[in-house]
Amino acid sequence: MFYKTSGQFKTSYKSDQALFPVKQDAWLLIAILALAYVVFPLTANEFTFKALLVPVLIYSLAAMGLNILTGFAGQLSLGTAGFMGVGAYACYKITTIFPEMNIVVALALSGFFSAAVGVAFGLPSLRIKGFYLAIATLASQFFLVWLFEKWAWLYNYNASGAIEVRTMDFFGLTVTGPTATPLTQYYFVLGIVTVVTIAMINITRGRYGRMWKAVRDMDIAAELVGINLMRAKLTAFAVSSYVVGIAGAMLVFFWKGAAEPNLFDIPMSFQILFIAIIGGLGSILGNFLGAILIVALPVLLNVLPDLVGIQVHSAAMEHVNVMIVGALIVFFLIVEPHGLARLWGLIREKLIIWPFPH
Amino acid sequence: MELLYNIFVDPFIQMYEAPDFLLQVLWEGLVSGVLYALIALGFVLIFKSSRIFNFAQGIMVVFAALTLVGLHENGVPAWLAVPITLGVMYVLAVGIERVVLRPLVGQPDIILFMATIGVTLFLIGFGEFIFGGENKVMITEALGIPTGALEFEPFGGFVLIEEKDLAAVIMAVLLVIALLAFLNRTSMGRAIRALGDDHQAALSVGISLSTIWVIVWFIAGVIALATGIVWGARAGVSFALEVIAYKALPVLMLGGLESVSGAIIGGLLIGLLEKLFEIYWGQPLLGGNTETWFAFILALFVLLFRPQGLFGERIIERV
Amino acid sequence: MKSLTKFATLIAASTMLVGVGAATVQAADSLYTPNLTYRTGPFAATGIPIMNGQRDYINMLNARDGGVGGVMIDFDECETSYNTNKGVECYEKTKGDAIVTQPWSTGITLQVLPRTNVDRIPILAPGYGFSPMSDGNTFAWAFNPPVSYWDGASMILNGISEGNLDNLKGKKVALLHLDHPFGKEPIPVIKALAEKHGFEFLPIPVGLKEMQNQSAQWLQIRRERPDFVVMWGWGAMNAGALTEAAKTRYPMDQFVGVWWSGHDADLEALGAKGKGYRSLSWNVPGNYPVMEDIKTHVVDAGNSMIENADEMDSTFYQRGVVMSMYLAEAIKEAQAKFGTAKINAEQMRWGLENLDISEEKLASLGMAGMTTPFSTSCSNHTGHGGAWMLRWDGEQFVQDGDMLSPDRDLIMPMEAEKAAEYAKNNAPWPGRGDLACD
Amino acid sequence: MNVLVNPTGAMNGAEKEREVLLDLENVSLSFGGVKAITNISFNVMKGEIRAIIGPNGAGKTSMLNVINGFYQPQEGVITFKGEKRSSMKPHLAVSQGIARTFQNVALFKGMSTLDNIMAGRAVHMKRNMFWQLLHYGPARDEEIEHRKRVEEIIDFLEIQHIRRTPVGKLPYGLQKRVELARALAMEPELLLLDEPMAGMNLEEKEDMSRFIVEVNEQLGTTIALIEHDMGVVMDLSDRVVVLDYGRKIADDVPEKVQQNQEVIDAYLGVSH
Repeated sequence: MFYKTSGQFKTSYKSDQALFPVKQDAWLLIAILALAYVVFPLTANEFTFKALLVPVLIYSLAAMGLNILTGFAGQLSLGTAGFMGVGAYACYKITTIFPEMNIVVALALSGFFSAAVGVAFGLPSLRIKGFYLAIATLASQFFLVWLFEKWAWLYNYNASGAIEVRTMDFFGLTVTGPTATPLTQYYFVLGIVTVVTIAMINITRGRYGRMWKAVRDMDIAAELVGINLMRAKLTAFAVSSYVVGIAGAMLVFFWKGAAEPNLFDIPMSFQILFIAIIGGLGSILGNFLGAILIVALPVLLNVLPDLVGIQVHSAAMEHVNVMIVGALIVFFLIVEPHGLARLWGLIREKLIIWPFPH
Repeated sequence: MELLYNIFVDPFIQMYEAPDFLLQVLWEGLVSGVLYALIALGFVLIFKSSRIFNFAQGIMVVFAALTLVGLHENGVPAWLAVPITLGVMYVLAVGIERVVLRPLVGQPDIILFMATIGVTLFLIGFGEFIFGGENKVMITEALGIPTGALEFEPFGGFVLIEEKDLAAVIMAVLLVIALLAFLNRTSMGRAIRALGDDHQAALSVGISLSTIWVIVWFIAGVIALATGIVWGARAGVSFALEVIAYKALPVLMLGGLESVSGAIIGGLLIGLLEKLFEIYWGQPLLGGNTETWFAFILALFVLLFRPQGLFGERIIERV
Repeated sequence: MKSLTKFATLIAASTMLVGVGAATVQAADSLYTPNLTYRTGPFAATGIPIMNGQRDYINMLNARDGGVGGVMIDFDECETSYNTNKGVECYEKTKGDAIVTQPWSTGITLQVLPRTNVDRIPILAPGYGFSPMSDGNTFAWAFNPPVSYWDGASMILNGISEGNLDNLKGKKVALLHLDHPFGKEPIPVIKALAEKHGFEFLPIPVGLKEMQNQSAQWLQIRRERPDFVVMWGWGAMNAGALTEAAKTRYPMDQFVGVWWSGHDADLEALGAKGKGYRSLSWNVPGNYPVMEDIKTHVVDAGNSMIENADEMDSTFYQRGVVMSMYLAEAIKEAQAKFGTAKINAEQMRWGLENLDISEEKLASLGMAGMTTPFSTSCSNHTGHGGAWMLRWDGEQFVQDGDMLSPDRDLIMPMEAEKAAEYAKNNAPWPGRGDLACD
Repeated sequence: MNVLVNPTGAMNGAEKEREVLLDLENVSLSFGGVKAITNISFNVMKGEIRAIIGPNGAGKTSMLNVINGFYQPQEGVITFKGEKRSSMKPHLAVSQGIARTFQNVALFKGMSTLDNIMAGRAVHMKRNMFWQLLHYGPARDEEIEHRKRVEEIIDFLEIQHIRRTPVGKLPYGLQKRVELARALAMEPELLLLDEPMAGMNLEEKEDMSRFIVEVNEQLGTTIALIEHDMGVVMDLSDRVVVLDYGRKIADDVPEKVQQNQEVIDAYLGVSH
């Protein structure tokens, strides 16, 4: 009824290839964007911005980067956090060496560093496949975190070994540092995430997207239809690491305000992998759904006892929390191994034929 | 020039000048290597029989050790705590088979892999909830593991070998022998090995797949308990032990996901080499702590030149 | 049996989660002083006794005196697992009504430091955090009494050199430290002192992943043969290092830890093999009247989280008591100054800045000799009291010698320099801003 | 069907005038001592349909793999369009104009029919990353232009109705057809078909035969195919090369091959 597609005909390839061939999808998207751009900013408090909205957006972005590599190009990576770290440290160094540089330019540049490192660690993918490659990506994870600790130049020889974000303006608006308002940071992050998301949707539905998916589905066949495997894999590593890198930089600059090397350690890599998989590999939308579940759920679980007015000790709560997240991962994998995005797809199909069963 | 000297000459001079120290380094490396090999063995068994890359192996080590110590803390004597812990590991194996593996049969590898990470998180939360999140001391003495040290004085220096490390090595060797005997001499063992090659062949032996899975996960649990005891005796019992599980991964890269002998040799090799590298190159030249990544980078380089690993056969791709 | 009660809690918790219970009970007339604790993870073992001590002292005040100045203290805990990520999350979650924040890790402290300026909430970080926080004119909202890590490094060197650092000339001092902001804190001071007094300084980092297996570090120590090993360890690292030291047969009387490396349980596991090990401490364990009150009002009443009463005798538990005492005394100062029992965060800041822990006050609190006397001021947010060496005699920690004092002449300019550098790197840094000094 | 095939007699006479598209000289291939192909020479003329037949394990698929660069022969020279080559990457073979299908369908199972065929256009699409990110202007124009070509192929092979279906859900016969469509999308000069009719019923085989002939005649594509169905081979092909145990045992027009005693012994004689 609401998702009636009959009567919507396409008269050109252009309109057939438009992002939303079904009108209702476009309306839904407009509703979501309105929620993100208008309703949340009007209603959310500081805690909601800092603990829910901004983290969900940044983690979605990181998961999107990983999804390019793992979901679209089929290369399982366990080293996402390391590449996020490269982005963060690169952005930190760029903004300290060139203090006058616009923060958006610095962010965009820092992505190139993580992309370069990503390509370097992606080279083994030309020879190593499957789980062996996954373990190989752990090499980058451990090596990079070690490097962040040992290479004092990276953190400007700071005694604490941590990087701290100073206050920076974006055309007169304070966007980083402690004086930036959560609302400004939220809009800033939302803007960047929107732009990158559009770019990623574009690239995955075009020539590169098909190349990557072909490599994912059957790399030998891909090579035999004329796809340069090396090029396909390395571009996937580059694009993925670029997005992951700017997500890492944003994590530090617009959310945490400071970072120490072990922030980028393996638990974060797994968290992002969870988001990508629970959300749905090979889906852009899934990253957002997954991030909402994985990032927001623990926060809500922590707040819940207070809301219902019971005293649970915070440590016990934390233990239960870890258990619940673990159990949920297994649960969702069993219920829908292809992720929340597929779940939505099924619901949508049901809606299209609703209320008629056939 | 000096750098080259420090890389290629000086370490060897040091080794030559202090052979007792070198021996100590090698021994320490060997002991770590044995433990890496044990954990890798748990991985290999499960991978061979069910094609599951069981990330939870490391947490099973901690969970088993924690259960043992926790039981003892609550007044259960050691001789009883060990069988009870084994019972818990069996229940865990059955639980994982029923709740996680069975509903996910036939799913892509990565989904099963993620499920084991889910199990990992669940076990961390569960273990900490039941036994508390703080560090515990392994009940070494109650288990009858000797705690003294043997001192040798070769080359005018000294080498210290702790009896519990020695016990660890002996225990690991016995465990491996028992395991090999089980795999090669019993019909169940042969079924497990056959499973790696062909599910049908294994089923024709007349053992159901789910029984095999329970058995394999239980064996992995037994290995986990053994590893937990010996490693716990060295370094205490806490969830920080989880990180040693990561070390088993490069061992698997080197030795291959399905090779029992690969896991053992790979484990020993990595234990020895990472210790040598850390002491003679890492600490003087790179600021130390290279053990976190050395094994991975080593495995990566080996795989770049031999994608099939040290012990694998050359793969011919077909279309 | 503990497990059973925990199980009950689990079931209770999960049923509560399902059913929507009563409305929020945030007592309107209490002072909210959240503590960012870690009762899980690799640092829990050392953290728990201290956090129990902190909690029990406040509970005792609530039970015995009806809180502080007639207002109950709401001493909430938020679990961080020593994870900086979660710590910041906890800070954000609790800062709303908080009059103070206790971040409980140097990493978390560093991250919330800039935010507290904006949120206008004082940080109380007793014995941890960034040493230059002492400079109150730069770090108006941060307090780390009674001594900073830089003070600690200086005191340890004073201790091992028997009061004259020139005795260390030509010797080698290794710093076995956690490779984490906390562990790196003392490096600048030891480095400076090494240059000044001509001893060799060898930092040996222990990664978070290697805490429990330090064989590489101790092989290095065996090779380098340092004359002293100073330990800046925490959590599982301490136990790991002590075990390895005993194994390597490093002389225990040349092995000294900072105040976080003196957990009784770690040494109990070692027993006689740990004899001679020293740990710096700004509290001396013993039988103080205040402990009796805690026992009567909290432990015996079943409101403590300790597992047995013996834990109350440990150095760490009693240090937790001392930490909460600083908190309560600061509240009292603020209440007296502003004439209101329900003080706000800004008034609390003033209280922390005018803290005066004198011998007399300690005696009146039933804590005479339990910790070092000190007082804070606008320019001195640490107090820079002193500390004692505690020596493990094979069974317990005993006080070893008189109170040590840091070399303030050396440290002060370093603090000023680093504080200025921090302000510059974080420009525009508000500094003292509109806060009057009175 | 027979009308579509050139009269055999004319073939021999015309051979000299027709251009050699692909020439293999003394090619040998082995895997760790096991010989897969031994010293084989043959050529493919421009515009012909060339069949490669032989019993199982004769080295037919290895032969195709050598031709499109997936395997590197240890010995021998391969000349394509007059250019000699020693070793090359498979994707380069595609850009030189060699496309193929596979014995066991090698489609991209997670993608729709349309995307699979579009993937075949990969070599012809050039717009760089920048335009792809924008997906506006040149990149979209290119996308639409190629979409038109792909739609022509879809019409040609009569698979309009499954355009949006993920290929993993298609029946086998249709998958084979999609695979042919993908190969055609590469616009090859030489099309290698590895058992295009395996596992098909009679009707599907007839459809496929028709498509192969139409491709050859209407698009002028040279075709080399492996096929087990002798009826199809004899009907379709201009010339047949017969392999057995990695050796060439015959190479001639279908009628002559059928009468070759060695072939009958090795292949036709075997119950098949």
